[in-house]
Amino acid sequence: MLETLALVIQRAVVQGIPLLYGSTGEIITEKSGNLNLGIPGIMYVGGISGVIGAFFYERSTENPSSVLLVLIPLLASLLGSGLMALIYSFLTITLRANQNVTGLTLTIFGTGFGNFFGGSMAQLFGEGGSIALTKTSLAFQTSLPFAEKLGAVGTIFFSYGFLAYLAIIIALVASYVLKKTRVGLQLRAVGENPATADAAGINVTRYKYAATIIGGAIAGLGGLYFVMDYTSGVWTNGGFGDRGWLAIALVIFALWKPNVSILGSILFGGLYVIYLFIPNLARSTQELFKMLPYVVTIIVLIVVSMRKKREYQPPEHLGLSYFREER
Amino acid sequence: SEQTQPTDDEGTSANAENLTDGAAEDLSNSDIKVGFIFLHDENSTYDKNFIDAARAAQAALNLSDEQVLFKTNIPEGQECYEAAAELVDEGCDVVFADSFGHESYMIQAATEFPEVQFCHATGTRAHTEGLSNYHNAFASIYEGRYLAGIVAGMKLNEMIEAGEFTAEEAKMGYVGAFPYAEVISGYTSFYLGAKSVCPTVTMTVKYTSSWFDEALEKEAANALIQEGCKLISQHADSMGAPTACETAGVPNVSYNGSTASACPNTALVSSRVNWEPYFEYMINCVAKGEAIDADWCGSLQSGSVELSELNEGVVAEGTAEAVAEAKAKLEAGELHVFDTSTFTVDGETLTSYMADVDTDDAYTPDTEAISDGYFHESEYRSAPYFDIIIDGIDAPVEE
Amino acid sequence: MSETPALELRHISKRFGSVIANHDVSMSVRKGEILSVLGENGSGKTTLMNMIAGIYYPDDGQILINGSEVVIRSPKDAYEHKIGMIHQHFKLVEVFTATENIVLGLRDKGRIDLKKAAENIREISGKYGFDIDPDKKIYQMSVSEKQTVEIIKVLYRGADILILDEPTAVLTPQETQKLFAVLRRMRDDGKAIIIITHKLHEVLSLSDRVSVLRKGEHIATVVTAETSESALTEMMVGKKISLNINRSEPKNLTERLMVKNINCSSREGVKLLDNVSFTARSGEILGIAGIAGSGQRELLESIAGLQHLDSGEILYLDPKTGKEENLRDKTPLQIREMGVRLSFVPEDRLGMGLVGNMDIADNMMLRSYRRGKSIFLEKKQPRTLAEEIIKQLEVVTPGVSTPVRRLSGGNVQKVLVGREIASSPSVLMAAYPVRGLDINSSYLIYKLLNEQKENGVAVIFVGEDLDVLLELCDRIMVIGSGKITGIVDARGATKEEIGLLMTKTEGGEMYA
Amino acid sequence: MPNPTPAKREPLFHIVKRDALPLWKSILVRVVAILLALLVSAIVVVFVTDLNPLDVYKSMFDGAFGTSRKIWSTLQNTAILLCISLAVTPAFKMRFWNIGAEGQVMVGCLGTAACMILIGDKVPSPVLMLIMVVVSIACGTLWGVLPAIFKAYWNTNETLFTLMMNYVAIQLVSFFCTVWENPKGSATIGMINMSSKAGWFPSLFGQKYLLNILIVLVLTVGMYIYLKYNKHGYEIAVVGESQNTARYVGMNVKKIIIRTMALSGAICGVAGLLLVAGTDHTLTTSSAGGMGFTAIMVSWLAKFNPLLMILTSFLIVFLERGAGEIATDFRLNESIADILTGIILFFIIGCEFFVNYQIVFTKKRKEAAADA
Ligand SMILES: Nc1ncnc2c1ncn2[C@@H]1O[C@H](COP(=O)(O)OP(=O)(O)OP(=O)(O)O)[C@@H](O)[C@H]1O
Ligand SMILES: Nc1ncnc2c1ncn2[C@@H]1O[C@H](COP(=O)(O)OP(=O)(O)OP(=O)(O)O)[C@@H](O)[C@H]1O
Ligand SMILES: [Mg+2]
Ligand SMILES: [Mg+2]
Repeated sequence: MLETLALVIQRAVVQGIPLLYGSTGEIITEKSGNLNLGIPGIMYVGGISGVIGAFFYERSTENPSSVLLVLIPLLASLLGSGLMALIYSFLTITLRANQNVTGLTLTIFGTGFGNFFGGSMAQLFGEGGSIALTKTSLAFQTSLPFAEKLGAVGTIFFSYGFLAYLAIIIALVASYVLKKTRVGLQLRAVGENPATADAAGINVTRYKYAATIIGGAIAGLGGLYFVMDYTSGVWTNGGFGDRGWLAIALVIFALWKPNVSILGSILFGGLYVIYLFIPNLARSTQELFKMLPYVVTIIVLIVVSMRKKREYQPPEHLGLSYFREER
Repeated sequence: SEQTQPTDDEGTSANAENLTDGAAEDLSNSDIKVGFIFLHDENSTYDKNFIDAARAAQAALNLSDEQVLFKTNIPEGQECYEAAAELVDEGCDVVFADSFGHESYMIQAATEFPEVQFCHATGTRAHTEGLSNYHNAFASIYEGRYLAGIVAGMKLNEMIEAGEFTAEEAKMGYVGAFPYAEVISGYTSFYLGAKSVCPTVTMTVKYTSSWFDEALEKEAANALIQEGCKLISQHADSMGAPTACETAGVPNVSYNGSTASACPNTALVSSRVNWEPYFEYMINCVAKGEAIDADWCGSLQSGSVELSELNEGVVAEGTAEAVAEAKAKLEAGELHVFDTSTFTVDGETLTSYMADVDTDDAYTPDTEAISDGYFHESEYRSAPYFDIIIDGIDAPVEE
Repeated sequence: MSETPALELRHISKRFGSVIANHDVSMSVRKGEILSVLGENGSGKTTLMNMIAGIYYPDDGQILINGSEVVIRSPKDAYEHKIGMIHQHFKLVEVFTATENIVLGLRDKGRIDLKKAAENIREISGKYGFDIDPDKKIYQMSVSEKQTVEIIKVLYRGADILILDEPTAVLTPQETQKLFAVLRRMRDDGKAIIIITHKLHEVLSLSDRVSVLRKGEHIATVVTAETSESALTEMMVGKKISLNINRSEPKNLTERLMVKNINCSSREGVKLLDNVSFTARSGEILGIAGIAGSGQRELLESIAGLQHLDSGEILYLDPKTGKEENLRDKTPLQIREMGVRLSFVPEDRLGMGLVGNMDIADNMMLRSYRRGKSIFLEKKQPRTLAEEIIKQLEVVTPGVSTPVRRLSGGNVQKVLVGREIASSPSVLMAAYPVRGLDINSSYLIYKLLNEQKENGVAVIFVGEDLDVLLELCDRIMVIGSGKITGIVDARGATKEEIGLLMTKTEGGEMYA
Repeated sequence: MPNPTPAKREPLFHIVKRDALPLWKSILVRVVAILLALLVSAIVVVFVTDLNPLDVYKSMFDGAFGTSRKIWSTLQNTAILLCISLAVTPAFKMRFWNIGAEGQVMVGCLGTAACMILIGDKVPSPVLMLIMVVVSIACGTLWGVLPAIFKAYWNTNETLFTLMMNYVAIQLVSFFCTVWENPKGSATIGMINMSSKAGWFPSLFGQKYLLNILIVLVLTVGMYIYLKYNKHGYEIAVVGESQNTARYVGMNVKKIIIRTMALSGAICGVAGLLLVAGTDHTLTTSSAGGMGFTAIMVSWLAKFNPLLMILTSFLIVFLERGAGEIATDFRLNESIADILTGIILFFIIGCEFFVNYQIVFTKKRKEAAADA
C-alpha cells in the first residue's frame, strides 16, 4: 500500500515537472505583462532543440562525455526556446502585435517545428525511424544512487533525474526574486502598470524582453525534461500533448506564484495518471477520469474569481502592449 | 458464411507460397502506380513497420518514387476517403491503407472507384462486403507472439532460478491498446508461448484505449511493474512501455520492431508482421491483372511473420534453440498455438466456440472455430477473432 | 539666482499625427525659481513637460540642462539628470504599498530593504508635515493620499528640477497651502520648479514667473509680480473676453428627485456614500462642491442606476402623473422604461459616456438605438442629430464619421453634452461638464444648462471651480468623504464658507 | 550621486503613432508582408530539402487546385473553417477571448453523431435532420454559454475556462467513442449508418459538399448583417469597447455576454453538424482538428469582418493544403505545413506595426528642420 502510494506520488511528480517548468516560465512572462499563449509551442521547441543537439553529439563521437551529454542538449534547448520567446517578444513588444494571436501562431509554429524535425530528422540524415537518444537520456535520468535503498522515501524524494530538482529550484528562486528583490519588484511594476514603471526610470522594454525570454527558456526545459528524462530520449510526434496548455492553466491555479505552482503541478500530474491506479475502471470510465485535470482547473478558476481578492487578479496590464506615447 | 470457409483456407496458404517465387519481378517499365495511406508517420513503430516494407517492396520491384505515393498521418475519418480518392486521381492502380479504423472509408472509396484495387491491413469486412476490388490482409502474428512468449518464459525461468522471485510470483504485464480480438488473440498467444516453458506464469493486462500514446503506455507499464509484474510486453505503438521497462530494469518483449537500440538492457525480442511479401504480392497481382485474394493471411513460411534478433546479453541461455524448435513445429503443423489442451476457461477445457467472424452491428457469433483440438485462428478471415479471456490472464472484462 | 538656467527649452516641437501639440516652444527656469505654465486645456502644457520627463520624444528642438545640451530619450535619462515629475494622472502601481511605489526604479545597489526605506519615508513625511502609512496599498488610499505618495516619491529621489502637472486639482485649499509651503522651501533650497495649474490665484501667489501657452505655441513669459488675472486670461485665450453668467431667478420650483439616507461602500468595504439625503427641484441648478473623489461620482451613478446601494431610497416625482417612483436598485434601462427622463453627463467621458472608437453618429445612437420595433438599427436619425449638434455647438471635426477618440477633449465634451440635452430630460446631471473646454465653450455650456433650468429641468451640476459654482447655481450642496456637510444658497454664500464645508470631515486626513 | 554631463546621444530613430494610412497603402504593406513571407518560406524549404522553390510553389498550388476534387475539398475545408471563424467573431468583437471553439465544435459533432446513432433508424429522415440541427445547436450553445455565465457574473477568466472546456469536450467524445464503439473493443465509431445513410447530408447537383458550402455562405452574409445592422450587433460592439458605457446607456451587459456566447456556441454547433452529417459521417476526438484555434487567426486577420473572412479562411486553407501537398510530393513530414503557416502568419501579424506606427529617423528629422 505504502509502496503504491509512493509510486503514485512519484508518477505525479514525474508528470508534474514539465507542467512546473511551463508554468514557472509563464508566470515570469506574465509578470511582465505578456500573456504568452505560445508556451505550448515553445515547450515543443525546447524539447526538439535538445534532441537535435544530442542527436549530433551522440553521432559525432564514440565515447561521449557525460558532462557534454547533458550540457549540449541543455544549451541547445535553452537556445531554441529562447529564440522562440524572442520571436514573440519582438512581435509583441517591439512591433506591438496582438499577444493572443501572436501566441497562438507561435504554438502552431512551435509544434510544427518540433514534429517536423522530430519526425523527419532521422530521415533527413539517412537513418529512418524515430530518434532514440539512449546515452543522453541515461545521463539525464541518473538519479541519486541511494534512492533505491530508502524504499518509499527514496521513491518519493530521490528517484528523479536532475532536471526535476532543477525545476523545483528554479520555481523557488523565481518566487524569491519576484517577491523579495528589486528586480522582482520592478518586473511586477512593469506588468501592473508599465507607464508608471517607465516614468520611474525602469527600462520597460528591456524587462519585458528579459522576462519573456527567460520565461520561454525555462518553459522549454519542460520539453527537454519530457523527452530526455520522461520518454527516455525517444522523440514521438505529438507525444507532449496538451501539457503546454495545462501549464498555462496552472498559472492561474497558482495565483501567479511559482512556489504554489510546485504543489499545483504535482497535483495536476497526479490527476493526469490517477485512473491508472484505481482498480477495475471500465475503459469508458477511464475516459471520464481523464477529464479531471481540466475540470479541476475550471473549478479553481471559478472559485478564485468568486473570491475577487485584489491579490488574486492577474497583472493589471496583462495582454496589452505598451507604447510610451500612447494616451 | 459457411461456404466461404474452404476457399479462404486454401487461398491463404496457396498465395503465401506463390509469392516467394514471384517476388523478384522488375516492374520499372510498367506504368503501375501504388498509393499508401498511413495512420501516422515513421515515429510510430506500427507505421514505420509498414513504411519500411513499402520502401523494401518498391526497391525489390524497382519502382520509382513517382510510382509509389505515400500519404502519412491520415486519421481514421473522412480524410482517409479523401486521401484514397486523391491517390486515385493521381493515377494509382492500387491503394493500401494500414489502420483498422480506415476500413469503412476504404470501402467507401472502393465502391466509388471500381476500377481501382483497395487493400486494407487488419480489416474484417472484405469477405462479407461483396466488392471485387476490396481486400483484407493480415498475418498469423499469433505464431510470432507465441514464439516471443517462449523467449519471455525462458527469461522468467532464468530469473526464478536466480532466486529473484518464486515460480508462483512469475507474473507478466501486458499493455494493450483496446480489448478487441486482434489484441486479445495477440496477448493470449504470447501468454501461451510463455506458459509452454514456464507453467506457473500468470499475466495482467491493462488497456490504454489508444493505439499511440507515449505517456499512457509508459504509465500503464509503470503501474503494471508496481503491481508486481516481472516482465512486460505490449500491443501499442509507441516507445512508452519499452522505455518504462528500461528505466525500471524490467525485461520487455515488444512488437513491430526491435527496441534493443533504445533499450539495450531490457529488450528481449520483438515480433512483427513483415508486410513486404504482401505488398509485392499485391503489386504483382495488379501488374499482371490477376485478382487479389479477398482475405490474405501471411504466415511464418511466407516470411510475413518474423522475430527480431534476440538481444543476446539479455535473453536466457538456450532461448534460440527453444524458439527454433517451436518454430519448426509450427511450420510443420505439429504445433498449434491455440491448442485447447494447453489452456482452460473458467477451469474447463473448451470443446466448442462460436466466433464472431462476420462483422455485423450486433456482434453475433457465427462460426464454429474449434475443431481438431485447436482454435482455428485467422482461417475464416485474415484478421484474428480469438476473443476469449483464458485462465491465468487477468484482463479487465466489461459489459 | 545663477545666470545659466537650470533648464532651458529651445524651439521644441511635437506632433501627434495631424495634431500639433507644441510648436517652436522656448522657455527656461532658473535655480531657486518657481515657474508657472499656464494655458487652456489642450494647449500643450502636459506634452511639453512630458518631453522634459522623457515620456515623449520631441520632433524638434533642444533641451539644455545647466547650459549644456542633453538628449532625454526616456524617463531614466530624465532621472539621471535629476528631473522629477508629478504627473497629471497618477503614476502608481495600485497593488503595491506606498514604500514599494516610492523605491520603484531607484538605482541603489545591493538588496532591496523595504523596512529601511519605510523608515526614510516616515522621516521625510515628518520633516515636511505629511501623514502617510508607508505600508498601505495604493488601492486602499484616497485621492489625496495618492497625491502625497507622488510628492514623497519625488522628494525621496531628491530631484533638482521638479515638475508638477496640476497637483492641486484634487487638493483642498488647506492641503494646497501645505504643498505650496513645501514648494517654497524647496525653492529656497535652490531647486528649479515648474508648476502647471489652471487656478490663476495660485499662479499669482506662488510663482516667480509665468509662461503662457496657446494652441501649442509659447505666447509670453512674464514676471508674476508685474501681471494680473485679466492680463493672463487675455494671453491665454488670445482676445479680451467678458466672462459672466446670466443666472435667472428660479421659477415654478417643484420637487423632482428626493434622495433619502442612501449608503454605499466599495468592494474593499470603504464607505463611499454615508447617509446622503437631499432634494433636487425642477427649475433650479443644484451645485455639488467637494474635493474630487469625495463621493460625487457614486452619488450621480446611484441616481442613474449604476451603483448598488446598501440602503436608502431615491424617489422620483413624475411631473406628468404626480406619481412617486423609487429608482433604487433599478437598472438604467428599467429607469428609462418607467418613463423617467434622466440625462447624465459622466465625469469619465470616453470611459463611460461615449465609445471612443465609434464615430459621432454611432455615439448618438447609444441613447436611441432601441427605438422602433425593427430588429435593425435606424441609422438616419442619429446621423441627423449628429449633424445638428456639430452645427449648433460648433464641434470641430472633419465629419460625422470621425471616431470620437480623435476629437480634442473639448469637442468630445460637446458631443456628449449635446446628446444628453437632446433627449429632452426632466433631470439633467452633469459631472464636471466643462472639464477640458476652452473658456468660450465653457460659457456656452453654462448657457445651455441655464436654458434647461428655465425649461423646468432639474439640473444637478458637479463642479470644481467654486467661483463658477457660486455664479451658476441656485443652491450648492457640499460633499466631503461621502457625507453631505452642508447645503447653502449660492446667492449668499462665499468661497471661504464652502471651502470650509468641503474639509469639515476630511480636513485632517492629509496634513495632520 | 555625481552627475557628469552625459555625452549627447541622439537615438537613431524613434517611433511615433501615425494617422490612419490610406487604404491602398495599408493593403500594400500587407501584400509586401505576404511576399516576404513567401520568400522566407521558400528559403526554409530549400534549406531543409534542397528543392527548387518554384517546384515547391507549384506543388502547393496543385495541392489546393490540382484537380476538381481538390478544389471542392479546398472549398469544403474553407467553408468549415469559415463557419467556425464566424462563430468566434461576435465574441471577439465583444472582447471575449473564446478559445474554446474547438470544444464547442466537438460537442456539436457529438450531438449530431448521437442523433444519427441513437435514432438514425427510428425516425423519418426529415424529422431526423431537424432533431440533429436542434441537438447540435443546443450542445454547442451549452458549451459556449457555460463560460459566459461565469464571465458575466464573476468575471471568471474566459480564456482559460474555454480552453479547458475543449479538453472536457474531447474526453466526453472519447467516452462516447468507447460507449458506441464499432467493432467492439476498438474505441472507434467508424462510419455511422454506412448502409442506410440516415442523417447524411444529401448531395446537391451531384456535389456532396455543396450543401455545406451554401449553408456557410448564408451564415456569412447573415453574420455580416447581424454585426453591422442589427441592434444586437451594435450592443456587442459597445460592450466590447466599454462595459461601463454599455451599462451607462442601460444595456444589460450580463445578458449580452451570455447571449453572444450562446450565438458563438450555436454556430460552432452548426459547424459540428456540417462536419459529422455533411462530411465525416463519424465522430473522433480529432473531428474539429484544431480548426477552433485556426479560426481565431482567420477572424483576427479579417479584422472581424465576416466578408473578409472568406478571404482569410481561404488563405489559411490554401496554405495548409498546399503545404500538405509539398509533404506528399516530396515525402516530407506534414508538419512542414505548420511551420510555413506559422512563418506567413508572423509576417502578417508583424506588418500591422507598419500600418499603425511610423519610424522617424533622427537624421531625416534634422534635414527636415534644415529645410524648414
Ligand atoms: N499621446 C498623445 N496622442 C495623441 N494626441 C495627444 C497625445 N498627447 C497629447 N495629445 C494632443 O496634444 C494636444 C495637447 O495636449 P496636452 O495634454 O499637452 O494639453 P494640456 O495643455 O496639458 O491640457 P490639460 O490642461 O487638459 O492638461 C491635445 O490636442 C491632445 O489631444
Ligand atoms: N534599480 C536597480 N537596482 C538593481 N538592479 C537593477 C536596477 N535596475 C535595473 N537593474 C538591473 O541591472 C541591469 C541593468 O539595467 P539598467 O536598466 O540599469 O541598465 P543601464 O546600464 O542603465 O542601461 P542604459 O545604458 O541603456 O541606460 C538589468 O539586468 C536590470 O535587471
Ligand atoms: Mg495636461
Ligand atoms: Mg543607464
